Amino acid sequence: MYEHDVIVVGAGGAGLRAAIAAHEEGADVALVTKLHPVRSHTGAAEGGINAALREGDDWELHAYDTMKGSDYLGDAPAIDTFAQDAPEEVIQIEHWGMPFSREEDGGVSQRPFGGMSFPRTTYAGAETGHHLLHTMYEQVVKRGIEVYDEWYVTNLAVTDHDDPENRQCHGAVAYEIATGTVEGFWARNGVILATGGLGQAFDHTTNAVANTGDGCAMAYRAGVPMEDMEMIQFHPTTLPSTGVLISEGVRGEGGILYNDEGERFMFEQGYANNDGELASRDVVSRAELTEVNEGRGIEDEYVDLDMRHLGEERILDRLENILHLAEDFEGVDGLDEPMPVKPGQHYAMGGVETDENGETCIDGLYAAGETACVSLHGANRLGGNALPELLVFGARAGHHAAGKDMKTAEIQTGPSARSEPGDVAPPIEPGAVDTGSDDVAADGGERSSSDLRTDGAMVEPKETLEHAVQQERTRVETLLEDDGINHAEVRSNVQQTMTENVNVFREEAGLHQALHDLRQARERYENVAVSDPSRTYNTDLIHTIETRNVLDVAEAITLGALAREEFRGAHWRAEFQQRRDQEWIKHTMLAWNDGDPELYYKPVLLESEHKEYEPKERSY
Amino acid sequence: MAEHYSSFERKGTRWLFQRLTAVFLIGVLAFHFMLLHFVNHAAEITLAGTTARMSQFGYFATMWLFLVTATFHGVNGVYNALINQGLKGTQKQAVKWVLVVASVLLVAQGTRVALAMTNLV
Amino acid sequence: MSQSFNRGTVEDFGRWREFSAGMWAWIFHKFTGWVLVGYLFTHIAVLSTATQGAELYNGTLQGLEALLIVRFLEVGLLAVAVFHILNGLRLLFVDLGVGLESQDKSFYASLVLTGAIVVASIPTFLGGKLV
Amino acid sequence: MSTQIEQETETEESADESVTEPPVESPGDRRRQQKRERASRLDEQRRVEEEVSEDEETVSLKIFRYDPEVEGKEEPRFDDFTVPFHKGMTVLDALIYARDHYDSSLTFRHSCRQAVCGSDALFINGRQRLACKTQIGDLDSGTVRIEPLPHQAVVKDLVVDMEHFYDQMEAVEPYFDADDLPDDELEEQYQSRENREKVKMSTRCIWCGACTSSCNIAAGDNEYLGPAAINKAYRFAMDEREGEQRKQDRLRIVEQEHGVWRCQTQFSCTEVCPKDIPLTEHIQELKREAIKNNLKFW
Ligand SMILES: Cc1cc2nc3c(=O)[nH]c(=O)nc-3n(C[C@H](O)[C@H](O)[C@H](O)COP(=O)(O)OP(=O)(O)OC[C@H]3O[C@@H](n4cnc5c(N)ncnc54)[C@H](O)[C@@H]3O)c2cc1C
Ligand code: HEM
Ligand code: SF4
Ligand code: F3S
Ligand code: FES
Repeated sequence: MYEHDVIVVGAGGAGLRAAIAAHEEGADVALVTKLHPVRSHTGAAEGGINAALREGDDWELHAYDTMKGSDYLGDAPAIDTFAQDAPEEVIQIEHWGMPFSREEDGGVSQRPFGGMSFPRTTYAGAETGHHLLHTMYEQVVKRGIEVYDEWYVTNLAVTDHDDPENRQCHGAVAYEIATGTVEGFWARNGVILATGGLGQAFDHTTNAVANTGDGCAMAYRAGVPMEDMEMIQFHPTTLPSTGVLISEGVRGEGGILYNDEGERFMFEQGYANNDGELASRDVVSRAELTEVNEGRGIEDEYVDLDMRHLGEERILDRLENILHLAEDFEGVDGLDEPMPVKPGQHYAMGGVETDENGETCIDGLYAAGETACVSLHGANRLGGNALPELLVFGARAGHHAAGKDMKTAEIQTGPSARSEPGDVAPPIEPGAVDTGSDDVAADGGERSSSDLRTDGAMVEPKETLEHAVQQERTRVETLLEDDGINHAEVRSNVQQTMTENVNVFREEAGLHQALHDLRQARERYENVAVSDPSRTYNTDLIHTIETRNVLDVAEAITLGALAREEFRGAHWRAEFQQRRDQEWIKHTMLAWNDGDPELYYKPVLLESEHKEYEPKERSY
Repeated sequence: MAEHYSSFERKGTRWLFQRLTAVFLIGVLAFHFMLLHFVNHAAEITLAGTTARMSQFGYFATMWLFLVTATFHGVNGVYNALINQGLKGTQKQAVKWVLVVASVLLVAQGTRVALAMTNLV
Repeated sequence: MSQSFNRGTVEDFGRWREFSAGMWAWIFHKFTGWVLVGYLFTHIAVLSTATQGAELYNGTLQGLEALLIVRFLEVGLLAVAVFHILNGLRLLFVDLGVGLESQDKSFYASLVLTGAIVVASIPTFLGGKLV
Repeated sequence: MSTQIEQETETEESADESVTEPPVESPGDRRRQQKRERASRLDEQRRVEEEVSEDEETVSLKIFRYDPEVEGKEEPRFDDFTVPFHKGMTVLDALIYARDHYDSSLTFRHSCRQAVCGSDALFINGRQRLACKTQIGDLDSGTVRIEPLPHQAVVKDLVVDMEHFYDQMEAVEPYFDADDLPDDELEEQYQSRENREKVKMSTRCIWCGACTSSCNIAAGDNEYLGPAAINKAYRFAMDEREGEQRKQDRLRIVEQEHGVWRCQTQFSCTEVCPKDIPLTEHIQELKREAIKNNLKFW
């Protein structure tokens, strides 16, 4: 067993910032991460990082833009905190050596970004995330913070009180990938989940293969509510074979989208008569898919993004990076031919419910970064707002977990914050399948059938942790010993149904279909086994465990999507083509405590101590 | 782990001398080859001719410097090559001293020979 | 990790087929350098006969020159020296940060030039009377 | 360890089978039933694939395999796989296909699929490359030969032990550490565009280890910092924001015996770097910088 004050799970931007913050407070902190920190997906972010730094701009404007962008599903206290803390955080990483792009006078450059009323996006070339990630990892090295890399966290050690708000998190259980050992990590003060995105629930995503929503799923099963899971952002220009992102810059410079018939469909089919290709991400994504669905897609799959008319000189000057991406990942020369693109899953606005201090309803359990939902992005994230979120809320979670005296959060968490029960009628029973005796994947409050939670019987930190470790050891052994199907089949079933039914377009029938398919996938998952018998670097085992998490988050996304009967931000419903403010300015919450996930709603806070936001039509 | 800067000994000196001697050697080696293979055919070399050349102070000094720089350059090169192959610890120390001794002997013997080639002694 | 499999040092040079220009240059330079030091020691040894009197000195040198094999070895020495000089020049430029982009071309150029110079010198070296 | 587990499984299986004659369907039966189905489906799939491969393009892979624990893999060997080929397919795609369809124990690191995480540097057709950034169509030979990075201990299949590489990276004190910072928390440090331009390429390193793996000196001299670490040092030494004092410390790190002087300008690091960082140039510049710096003190 390893012991630390604070355990940070995940070492992307959010995890690293949290660890540094806890260290600043004098805590003994350790990062436990399944990838070496510099391999985290924060490194893939291209565009930039928003903060109100300059004369003429101020945090209130940033907050206002963010609220408007969220389509009034963001919580004002979260948004205000975010916009207020962002400048200091961004300057801080500059002080840590981040190689930001520079102005003539040597100051940090800022550029305009979609949805921002002021050019407040700082950036470091077209590889902002890479520099952010590396700069922060370097600071972690400087401080000598302990890093357990290639340790896969499989479960949280949470006490077994009936009411999740009484539970306490005492640590986590991790599997050392290189050797196959399962060990407990005792966190004296707190565990911070910073495990990033969940793109692997879809088969076409800009996310990394490692973004399997582990943190969400683990917190979900420990009893923390998931918030607004249906809010998934799709990016309109990703390469079909890999999902690699082609930056909005191409359209910004004048790139044109064509369908199979050579039409400039954004105009000719009337999707966006004013802005055309430059309409917002969700509009363009929907337009592209409509083209494909109506038979005007190329190879029934994608559309073309053409930038040849911009001329070689301009392309080389401003979009050189794009040429490399198209060449390396699609085998297409952007100077010679149009680039194939299609919408791809990009970002999860929802996630683990937290307050402004990163705390969940379980004492000692925190979440930050893409895994978490404070809720800052509401129904739609603006470009350049995720990276500052990592810093702001990573730092706050780190400070709080390390015991810094902080203002009490305004946002309420946990089932007690509910305003009304949910009414969703899934066609199947969601949640864990009755597992029988050879259970490989249990819980959601119900640890396993032979070992039910008993209210408060298990509260001692060591005991709780030992128990969790024991469970995970058994799980690993069972997976290794059993004979069964390959998880890859299950995962691919999940991804296919999600991409088909819970994509940009969502219809009731499709969502039902997805739930059926997910149920089936869950049943099949009961029989997965790892065919690689080795304890050495067994990625088959890791992926198998991940697939369980992918299943849980996919189901949560679909349930949320089925529940929310309106069209808001990224969430489009065939049956409900309007934003319905009267009824739907509320968060969809899913709590999983005794066997099945339960849906309820929580009010959106449009008012903070600073101001009140009035929902307006979101038009740009 | 690569050793930290535990000592303040700057290891760049040898590197620099290797380059400086190389520059010098380019000229002298080419000159040496030209003189003793093309101007004077190698097969026709006699001690008398050698002595005649070596008795000029400039030529003598050049040849002697040639000897010293070439020895340094060559031996240092060999030493570097061995470090590049991961030679370390006592073995490295041993090799270092063997090379130093060999160089000193070579220069000493070379000097003796050179003096013998002049009509000074 | 005690269990991990180390493919050993054999592979370093077992992969010579995959070496690129810069690596060949390094190998050749190393080789020629070693030959030159070797020769330096031998050379001084041979010249040491001068301390024993003119007869021995002249005899030794001419005796050696009379052997065809020595003539060939001398051509080899020339090749080695010329390459070492030319590539040494190339390295000096590289050290000064000049022409880094065409480092492979300059290596090929050193090779070709060495070849040319050596071929051109063969008559002089092999010519001249053997006795 | 798990070789034993394998045997255990077998015995358990057979015992299991003999007791549970199926009057009622047990989970075990269901599982076995499904397994049978799956097996036949797999056969089917294989057959289909074979047929497909007749007219569809395929690519064959020759992949290094090794696992210290698994019988038959303790001695390194090469396995052949044939996977369907499509335009734009990368070596990583092919590896994933082979793993997910033929052998789930095939092990390699990968994550981002877009050349930023640096986890899949492999030895592909005799050269260090990122699998995700290598188009199969661009490789000239018919079979793609995939091995783990040379000069590193192999943990399993294509996974090498990166510990030493990380140690070297961390030995150069790879973190920004300015002599002094602006007093105002909200004021940035200023840096000229030229200076940013100067360090720009060096900041692109993704720690993939391709360069160090390709360097013969790093192979021979384990203590040599290696091109990636030296490039890291360059990134900070040349950053004007840090200040003169720190730069002196930085130069002292790279001019140790196993620092820059070991570089023999082989250029292979520069050639293989997937981020096109001019490593040799940076190393050479540091050598000159160190010499100049010392001359100043003489
Ligand atoms: C292509 C792309 C471009 C983007 N561009 C921008 C942009 O321009 N601006 C912007 O603001 N945002 C952008 N985003 C969004 C933003 O980059 C991400 O939301 C953000 O980086 C997520 O950071 P994170 O720290 O939460 O997670 P990550 O960086 O994904 O890190 C997750 C960490 O958790 C670890 N981990 C995961 N599971 C486990 C487990 N079970 N056990 C142990 N460790 C685990 C991983 O090893 C990793 O270290 C972009 C996203 C993508 C995909
Ligand atoms: C005439 C001009 C010469 C030039 C321009 C020259 C140049 C160089 C240079 C630049 C190096 C360093 C390579 C490196 O460290 O990267 C070197 C190495 C070396 N030189 Fe020379 N040199 C010359 C003559 C000689 C002579 C006369 C000898 C023999 C005495 C010699 C023997 C060596 C040796 C042994 C090495 C080390 C090779 C290795 O790395 O293994 N050189 N030379
Ligand atoms: S310098 Fe290039 S090759 Fe070396 S580790 Fe960095 S990115 Fe990889
Ligand atoms: S390959 Fe090695 S020798 Fe120098 S130029 Fe690169 S570090
Ligand atoms: S998978 Fe990330 S670099 Fe190739």
